[in-house]
Amino acid sequence: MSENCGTLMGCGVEDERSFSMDDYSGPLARWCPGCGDHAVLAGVQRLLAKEQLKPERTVFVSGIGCSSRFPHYVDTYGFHGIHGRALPIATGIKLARPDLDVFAVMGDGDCCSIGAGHWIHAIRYNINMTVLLLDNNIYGLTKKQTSPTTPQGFASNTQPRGSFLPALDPIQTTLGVTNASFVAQTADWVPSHLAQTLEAAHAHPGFAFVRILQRCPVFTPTIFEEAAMNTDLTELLEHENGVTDEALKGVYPHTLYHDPTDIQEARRLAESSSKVRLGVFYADPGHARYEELRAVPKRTAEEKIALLNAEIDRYAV
Amino acid sequence: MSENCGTLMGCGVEDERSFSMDDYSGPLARWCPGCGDHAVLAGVQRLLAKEQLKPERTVFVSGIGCSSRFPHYVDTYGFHGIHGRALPIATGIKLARPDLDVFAVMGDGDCCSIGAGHWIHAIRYNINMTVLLLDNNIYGLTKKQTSPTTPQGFASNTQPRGSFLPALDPIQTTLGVTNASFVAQTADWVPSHLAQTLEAAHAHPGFAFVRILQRCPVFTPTIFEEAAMNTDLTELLEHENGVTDEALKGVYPHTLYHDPTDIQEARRLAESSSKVRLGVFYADPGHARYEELRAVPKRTAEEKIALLNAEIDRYAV
Amino acid sequence: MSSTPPEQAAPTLSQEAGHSVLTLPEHILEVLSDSGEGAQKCGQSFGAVSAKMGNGAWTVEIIPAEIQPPPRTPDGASGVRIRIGTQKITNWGNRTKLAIAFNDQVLLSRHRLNALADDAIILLDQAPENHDNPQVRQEWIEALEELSSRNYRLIKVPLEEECLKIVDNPRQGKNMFALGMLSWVYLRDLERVKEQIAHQFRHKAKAVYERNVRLLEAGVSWAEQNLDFRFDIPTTTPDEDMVVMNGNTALGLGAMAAGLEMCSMYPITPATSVSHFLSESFDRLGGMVHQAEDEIAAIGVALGASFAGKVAFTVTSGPGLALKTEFIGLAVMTETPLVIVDVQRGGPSTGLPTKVEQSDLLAAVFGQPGDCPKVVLAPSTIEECFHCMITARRIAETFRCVVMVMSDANLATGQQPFKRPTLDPRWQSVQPDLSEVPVGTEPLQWDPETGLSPRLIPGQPGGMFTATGLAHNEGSHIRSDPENNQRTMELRSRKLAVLQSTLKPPVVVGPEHADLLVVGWGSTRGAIEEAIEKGQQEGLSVAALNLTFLSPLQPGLGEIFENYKKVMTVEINYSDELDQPYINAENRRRGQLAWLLRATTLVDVDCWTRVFGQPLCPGDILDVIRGKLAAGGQS
Amino acid sequence: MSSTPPEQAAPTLSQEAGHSVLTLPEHILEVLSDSGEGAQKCGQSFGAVSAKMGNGAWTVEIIPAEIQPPPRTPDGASGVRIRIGTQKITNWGNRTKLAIAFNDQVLLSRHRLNALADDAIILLDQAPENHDNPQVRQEWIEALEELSSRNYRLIKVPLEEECLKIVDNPRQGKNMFALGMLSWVYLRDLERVKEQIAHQFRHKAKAVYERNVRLLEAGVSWAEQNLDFRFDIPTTTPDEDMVVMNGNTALGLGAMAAGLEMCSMYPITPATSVSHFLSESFDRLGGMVHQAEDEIAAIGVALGASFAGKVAFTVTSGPGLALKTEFIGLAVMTETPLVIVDVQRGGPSTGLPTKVEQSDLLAAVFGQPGDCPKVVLAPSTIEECFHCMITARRIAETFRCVVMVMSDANLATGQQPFKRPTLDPRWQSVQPDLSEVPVGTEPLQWDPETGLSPRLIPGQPGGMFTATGLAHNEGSHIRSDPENNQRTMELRSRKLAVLQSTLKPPVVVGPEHADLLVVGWGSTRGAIEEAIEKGQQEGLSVAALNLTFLSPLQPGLGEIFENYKKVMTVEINYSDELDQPYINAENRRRGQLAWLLRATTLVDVDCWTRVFGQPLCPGDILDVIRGKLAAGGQS
Ligand SMILES: Cc1ncc(C[n+]2csc(CCOP(=O)(O)OP(=O)(O)O)c2C)c(N)n1
Ligand SMILES: Cc1ncc(C[n+]2csc(CCOP(=O)(O)OP(=O)(O)O)c2C)c(N)n1
Ligand code: SF4
Ligand code: SF4
Ligand SMILES: [Mg+2]
Ligand SMILES: [Mg+2]
Repeated sequence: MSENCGTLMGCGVEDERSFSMDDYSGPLARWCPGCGDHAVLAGVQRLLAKEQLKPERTVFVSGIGCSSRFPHYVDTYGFHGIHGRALPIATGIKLARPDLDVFAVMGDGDCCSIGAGHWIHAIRYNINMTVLLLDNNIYGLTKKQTSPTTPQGFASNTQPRGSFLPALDPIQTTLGVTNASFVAQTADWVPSHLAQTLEAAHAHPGFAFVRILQRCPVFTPTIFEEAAMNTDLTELLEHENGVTDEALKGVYPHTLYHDPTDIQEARRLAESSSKVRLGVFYADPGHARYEELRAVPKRTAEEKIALLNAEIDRYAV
Repeated sequence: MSENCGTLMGCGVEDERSFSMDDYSGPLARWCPGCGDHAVLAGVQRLLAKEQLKPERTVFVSGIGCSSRFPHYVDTYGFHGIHGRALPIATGIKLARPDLDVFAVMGDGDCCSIGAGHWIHAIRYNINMTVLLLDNNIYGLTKKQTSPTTPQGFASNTQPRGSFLPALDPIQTTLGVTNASFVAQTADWVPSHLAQTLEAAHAHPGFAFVRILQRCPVFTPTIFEEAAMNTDLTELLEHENGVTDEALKGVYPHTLYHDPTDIQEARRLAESSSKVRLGVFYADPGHARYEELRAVPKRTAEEKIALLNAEIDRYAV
Repeated sequence: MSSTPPEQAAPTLSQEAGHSVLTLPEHILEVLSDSGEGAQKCGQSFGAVSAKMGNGAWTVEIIPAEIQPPPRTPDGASGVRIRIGTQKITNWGNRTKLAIAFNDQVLLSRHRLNALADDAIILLDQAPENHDNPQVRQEWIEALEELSSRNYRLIKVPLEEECLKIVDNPRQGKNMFALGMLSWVYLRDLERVKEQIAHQFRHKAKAVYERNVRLLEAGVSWAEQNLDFRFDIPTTTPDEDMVVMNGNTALGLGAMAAGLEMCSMYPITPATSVSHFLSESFDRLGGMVHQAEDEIAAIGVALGASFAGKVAFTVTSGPGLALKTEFIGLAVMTETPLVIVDVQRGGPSTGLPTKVEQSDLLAAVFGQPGDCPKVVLAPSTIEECFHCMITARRIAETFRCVVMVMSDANLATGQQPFKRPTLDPRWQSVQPDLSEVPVGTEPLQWDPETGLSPRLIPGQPGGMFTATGLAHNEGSHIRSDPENNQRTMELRSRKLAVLQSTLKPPVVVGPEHADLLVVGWGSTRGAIEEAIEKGQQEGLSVAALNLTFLSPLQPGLGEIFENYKKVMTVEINYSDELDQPYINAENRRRGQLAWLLRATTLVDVDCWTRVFGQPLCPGDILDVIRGKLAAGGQS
Repeated sequence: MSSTPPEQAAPTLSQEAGHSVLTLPEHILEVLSDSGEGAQKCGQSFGAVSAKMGNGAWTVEIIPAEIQPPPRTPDGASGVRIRIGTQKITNWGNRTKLAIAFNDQVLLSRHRLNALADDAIILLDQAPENHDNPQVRQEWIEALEELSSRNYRLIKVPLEEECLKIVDNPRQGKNMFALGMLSWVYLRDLERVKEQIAHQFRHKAKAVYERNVRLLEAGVSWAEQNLDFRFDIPTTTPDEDMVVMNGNTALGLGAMAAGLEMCSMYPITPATSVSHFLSESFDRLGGMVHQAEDEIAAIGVALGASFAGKVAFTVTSGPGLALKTEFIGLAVMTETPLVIVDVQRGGPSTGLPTKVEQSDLLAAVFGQPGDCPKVVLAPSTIEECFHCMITARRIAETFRCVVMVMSDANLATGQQPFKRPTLDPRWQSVQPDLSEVPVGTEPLQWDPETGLSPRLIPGQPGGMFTATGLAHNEGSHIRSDPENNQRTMELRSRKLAVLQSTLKPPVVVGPEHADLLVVGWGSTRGAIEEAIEKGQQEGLSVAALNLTFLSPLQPGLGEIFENYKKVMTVEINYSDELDQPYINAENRRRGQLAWLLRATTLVDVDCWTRVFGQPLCPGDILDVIRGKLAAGGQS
């Protein structure tokens, strides 16, 4: 959530513009037909319109990968960075300009493999931003190499006889990091759930981590096929402080009441794996936020000079 | 645990040597007087002697930091690497030579800050090695900067008005990573517990992660003072498959029965923080081990040439 | 490794079954489609068959930036250029003489890049002309208008229509139909083509093979009935066994032939396919591809494996090389043998990931903080991609050093036939000897003259030591005194001079004395040598030199340069040009090899470089040579 | 920024209160102790007082490799060298004339390094001579034996004994006693010394201050009663306000004066203390030190902050610079202003973390894969450490580029008085203007001549764009066509030529024509200029040139070099020497600046370099100059 306009360097005037989803559309997205990234983009544009976020005060940051093309397709500010480093860049933007509304978009290789160190630390910093992991269980852009979230046994170009290890669970890993404050899971093929999860994440004051199960029809067409087709395989986490969609409950037969402030239970739910669980695993707005703790006074050049002169005096001969 | 001599490139002859602790001593350790690293070194040398590990088949790998000088002080093979990268080097050694017994020694900055990505992934690979985190809650070698495990509020040279964030809990973080197989905590000031924990870790087939609370009298003299002095602040985790020292139970009034195969309970225990808990939080030898899954046949040069010729034939014109 | 460009013999015309057959020493053709329509498979099959029949060949993939770019977009063009000749072909040539395009838009992309000869024959699927979608019809009209600016001979082909007679989805048929057309036009041996198809679909049901053969044959007969031209590029039966593959496959095979036992990598275009290839076969040979969590871990694992007695390698490209910088320093400092393959792509930063560039040279030689002497070499042909791995492994082990192999995207995906290597067990690394060493054996027992020292390997009783990146003495004990630091840097540096003393001066192609010497490195070799050969035929006084070793440089360069009035490099990297605003001889930023040569030889080495993301064309180089020679005396 | 080395005036002798007082233009002294005994505090206080009294001064810390090395070991020596003079002092000089050593072993370390003048006066604590531990007594005997190889004047001092009269733990008293002795020997103003002590202990109880003053006074009176020599280094009251600090403090102050608002870093010696200093004060000025999880994140956060409208900087050393390589490329490619301070240390790899080297120059200029034009500059004095940050910030912002500031361990910890900077609000960065931009404003609206373009900052309505490291056009839209790639590389490169066109040729110190020109960069300047001035006094035909800009190089170098028969660089990095086995002019690896100059000017620039982990001594440079000039005609 951002404090729009006015706080740090804003205009101070009431903004009379209103924005439709189209106002947030950049050039035509160049993902493959059927790619789940399209659905996520639509969900995000819907959120932007719903919340009427000012395009000029919103920044999308990404790394490298199919998913990391995301910023190019949203008509806000954006930084399409380097592989694995979306979170440091986003951190820098938010530390410099707490008035901006920052989104980070990453792929599973990007976030969980090369970016794993930054991921762990960004969870801990708990800086207020909305963080989307577009998890297609594969390296898309480089054409089908095993990622940490690739299911064990799934064949790729680097592990052609099947992935050796059990897949890393990003939800469980996030929940293990001290100061984690918001952890949710949704899927590209459930637009309303996606939308509500994005809303909840964006409303959360802190590092809101959303893992989005994302279909890649080119390289992992089989992985989410069943889950997307057979509603019986999904379990929705339901709670007044979570994501609760009455309409969806008609579609998905399995719903589980889960209090997202219970981190122990969240970890337990992340562990057991008979169903794909969608919803908010954990959310607690009470965690320490680094950018808040680091707020600094605004100084004019003259004030700075005065303070600096005093500083230099300490070294006077 | 290593399969000594004979398997891959070994001698095949019964080894008649026997080793004392002294046989594992390198040059005089150059840590500060009172540094907890000395105690860890002694504990490790005791383990080596107890298990009669062959010095030439044992390798200590480290990054950079006070703690990372460790390999220089053990008379085995060693690799004193670069900051944060002990685990990739150790992984390479073990993948190339599963017959070697590999130890990795890291500091808290080394492992949990710059090395965090490798740490997460090494836990997941679950390669058979003994991994020691010498956690003094500070950057020692570079002279007192905040580390991820520095307690909130503790002043350092880079955060002179106190560390901003709650300390990262390495036990909890490790327990969150899929395929974690052994997680324990001990302290430099409880030699017998340290020794038994090291033994259990070394005996474990997989990535055995031991966080050792380590006193740095120079930069964090106060942090472990209370815990080291007042036995009331410690709780020992006790179990037949864990570390159980009857003698220690006389010294430490609080003991908790904990089954280390119960990961949910392990996570719960890692979370609550009224006492310093020492013992095995989690141990399960049943996890997939990357180096085992990757075992390759041994080939002579001639066999290789034959196979390679067949390969090249595919490209024949 | 010298190349003989196809002779510019006059074409001859003959008559066969009512069709004129033009006999030519070489031809360049392209197959262009939307991504996913299989133009690359078609082209690569054509290239392979041509090579098997005894043509020289060189294929270059045309790769779109996206995985599945939208159909019918110039940016999305996917395809292949194939150049075949009677003699050996060493580069992609100048402009395409014949193109088959599956739609008007992909054709436009090549037209706009000026990739097609003015008189090119173009076979274009006519389906869009009468498409249901009016926008498509409109685009077709505009495209044809745009194309009419050239003298192309444009022939409409009912590609989709004909395919639909055999398959339901023409996207999976056009490429085989096209292959049939090409086979007829170029007089290919149809049996070989069918063998090739059989090989390609060997893992598929027989019906798949048969359907593809039907498509092929339909293409042949359509061409026979409708086209009035054929090209005969006479083949010569090679007098030795040949293989055909791309550079990344050759690197992978070379690695196995060299006895390398671990490839530790992180995926990055255009290097990844080396590991794809190895992942299929390496473990059967007792090797291993390890995909690490990132590039830093990838080189770290390789270093660990090398320390433990293997010689491991890692394969990467620009951004990955950047991340490995710190570990390269550690390998140099600990004198752990390590081979690093950099398949260069367009930079800086993420740049042009699928395109060719030669811009990592100075980063390879100088990129690490501190003094990091290491060996840098560059293969210049697909064949050298194979052999350089053997050289690299041997140098790394003998000199206990880092060897960087600089390939590039042009070699990576280009296919070329070459002499089948005769494998030699001596190329394989020797299994480390784990026998006991005498007390007092030091891990860095440097020869004071050469800086060389034998490795101690974990497992060797008596040899226990700790490798370290801190300054250290022969015992690998940490030392910070001035003399030790000076001496150990000397010894690490000395190894390069020792290696250099074993190298031969590079061999000039062309006259020993001339007005101009064109120096290059890596994949531009074929184009440069073809250009100077053409130049010589024009009477230009020019020679060419390709450098395999970039660090240390081969001996004798200064003497060689003295024999030429002017020396210049031709490279695929960036340099300022003197006619640009603000640029002058003093502040000009030069080609990377030019820098190295100037500093080393103090000769005023000029450069001509382009960062077009494409291989250089011999014709463009020839223009540069003409210009440089015309510029007269002032050098 | 030119320096005037102290004149070699003849010493004069006077008599004061029964002690001979030798008046000298300058003197070099050292205080040496075990780690933790406070020799550095003593020395730094002495240096500060000397500067305040109006002496020129230069202090260099002697830092052991370990945090708390064992006491009484040569490796564990901790201390400081102070050189004071009547005039400005620009370097640590040659050898020490007077040393106070708290034990025999720390003294040995300096003796072994040949750091002490043959006739040095040595004040040595005599406590070990009669120590309880026989091993200590034995070591004392052996040490004195070893020291006797020189003509030192060794004076035993009851340092510990005297201190024990005042404090229980002499480890916390000897340094103040020593300060007292030095104050007497060098005729320091005792009131000022006490003020300095008061400042130092301002956060401590009054009793602490008083105890230290008692120790100080005890030192003074012991010296008065027992020593027969005093040195007067005449002071001159500076005609302007002066400050004294070390280079890392100056960098930090400079950063604040420049209006930089974020220092994003990861700890690494010897750079970290910049951030220690800033952590104390920066946030009061509205700035922030962010300690990131690693070096990659550190530069990433800085880049993000710069993108968002700040100009941020990061500070690091060799291994950290290596890790930042990839992000440097992204900053160059996205044209995001960024300042990177590299406080160089000994390499390669972890190398010599606390020692000085100048070995990152080529890595800074050429270290990134792809073509990465960026600005590289180097301060050569503590004062320049301050001012270069202002220059760096301004260039980074004006040119939307990366500016690398190359300091080193010598500047980092060295203290020197210099003119107090008069702060200028215009040095501060202007707060970004977030007003709306017209539709169609491009994020990279390059001036076609200069390549410059104004920044768009998040928050500006109408300016929305996505920065990218992929090849892109002025709209920052991904483009892979050849022309765009060539043109955008051109424009990024052009900025360096434009900057170069605004630079002045560097100014030679010494004759405009001579037999030899010695070129250097960074912290060696003082030593080089002192050496050539001494050389001129000897009648040698030699001049010196210091280069502030390394990329782009300042104009006019070629013309300058023409005026000298020989040109050579003097650097603290590695080069082969021609008299070593296997080394010849062709394969010789040269000093890093020498490389740059040779490639640029084609002048046969020779080099003399050492990697001793120490600052260079003017005397050694003078020897080299003599040798080079004696070598006669052959250049
Ligand atoms: C430093 C670096 N390493 C590797 C690459 C190559 N690379 C580009 S994207 C990618 C992974 C893509 O997978 P993921 O992050 O899961 O994103 P997706 O494409 O699946 O959305 C890799 C390895 C790179 N560009 N930079
Ligand atoms: C790439 C790199 N970054 C930073 C450093 C500087 N450095 C050396 S040790 C260290 C941290 C030491 O702390 P820790 O890992 O906790 O080990 P300790 O000294 O406390 O045992 C740092 C930042 C380095 N050597 N290399
Ligand atoms: S390859 Fe997969 S992830 Fe990438 S754009 Fe295509 S469908 Fe999406
Ligand atoms: S600084 Fe601390 S961690 Fe380092 S050696 Fe000294 S006591 Fe141990
Ligand atoms: Mg992915
Ligand atoms: Mg630590």
